[in-house]
Amino acid sequence: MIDVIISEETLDPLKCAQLAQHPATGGTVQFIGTVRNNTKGKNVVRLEFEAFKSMAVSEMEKIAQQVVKNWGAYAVVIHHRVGVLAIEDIAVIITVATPHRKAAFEACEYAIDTLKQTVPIWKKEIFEDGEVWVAAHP
Amino acid sequence: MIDVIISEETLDPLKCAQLAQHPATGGTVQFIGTVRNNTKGKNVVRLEFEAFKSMAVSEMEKIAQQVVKNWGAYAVVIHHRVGVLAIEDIAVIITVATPHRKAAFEACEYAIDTLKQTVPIWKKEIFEDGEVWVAAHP
Amino acid sequence: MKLKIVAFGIAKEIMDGKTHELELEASTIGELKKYLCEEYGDFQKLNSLAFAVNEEYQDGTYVLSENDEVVLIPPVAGG
Amino acid sequence: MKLKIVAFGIAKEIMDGKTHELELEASTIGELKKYLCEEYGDFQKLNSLAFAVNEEYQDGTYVLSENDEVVLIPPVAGG
Repeated sequence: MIDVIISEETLDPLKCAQLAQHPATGGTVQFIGTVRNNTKGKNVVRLEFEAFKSMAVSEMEKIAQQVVKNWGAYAVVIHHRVGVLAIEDIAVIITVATPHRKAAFEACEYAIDTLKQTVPIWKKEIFEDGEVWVAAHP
Repeated sequence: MIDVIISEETLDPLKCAQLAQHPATGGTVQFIGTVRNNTKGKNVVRLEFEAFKSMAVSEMEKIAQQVVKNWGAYAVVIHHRVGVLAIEDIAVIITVATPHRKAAFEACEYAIDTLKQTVPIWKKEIFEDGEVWVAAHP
Repeated sequence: MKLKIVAFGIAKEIMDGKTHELELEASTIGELKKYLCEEYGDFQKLNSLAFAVNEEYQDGTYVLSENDEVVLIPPVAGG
Repeated sequence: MKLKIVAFGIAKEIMDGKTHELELEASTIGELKKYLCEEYGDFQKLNSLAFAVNEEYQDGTYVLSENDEVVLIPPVAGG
């Protein structure tokens, strides 16, 4: 089961866990990415996420398919939020359910690492005295 | 922040994630252990969990303290259920929030691996034609 | 020496009850374990049998005191 | 050749707008990239600049067609 969405609404870890539920699962691992209050010691006021939505969904689906293929996952749920987020808001939830737990840890970490490299989503950090597109510059 | 409980009530991933919330967290990893419908191909009807409660809480607190010490976790939340559980019910949720996500994956996996080795909780699998104390015999 | 034994999981079934009072010569947990394995042969079939006193694991060298409460911990299986 | 350019993130700011129509001699993405980096010097300061056509990443050898919609993908930062 693969469930991938980009949403402007609050993300819900319980809902993701329920979507990933499978009767033969021995371990479900969930990564929850939240907005940090600082970057290199500088206070963050809020974040703005922007996505190239159709391609982002397609790239997230590729990741989910790799996880199913390489780790035998029963379920991969990737929910990413866009829009304006406050400190502590959830930006992404990745939930992976596998027959045994070791695979779920590996696969979930692979999924978030890959998402950060390939999925066309951009993040602007707004500080008290300016703003920065994350990762844009060396 | 350390929050460790043994409960006879349904466990809630959202509640655990909220308890583990910290404004400086860059990554939260949650392990959700559910009841599998089979063991080595044999249908499981239900599970019964029993704990030596006071010592189990104390051993879970030791694990949480190690995670704080070794991975710099902001929050470690370990909720374990006891009593009679049906297939797909959640038996345990371990939630770890760290400054960076790699540590959260490592620490959460360490916590569930160690919990399964040291915490005095026992599990009886009830099949259609009998029952077995898990891991008791070679 | 008088000891209180508390048995969980399969140990409870092997001893046919959760709590027991024992009067025996054992002075260490190692000796207590030897006694229990002789008295209840099914303990020898387990993967392991650990002991706790005051909610801490204790090994075979632990010296018992009169009226200690000793908890029998067969192989754990949480999670 | 007529191309439609769609710019996201910092690329949108560098080009001062999300969508642009270009009329240029470029026949590959490599040539388009060269043109954009000359026209908008700030692209050269980025960690990377990738391109997508039909929602797939395409490298510099990709041959453009009349009226292609090319999406500019500056360094991504999801999660």
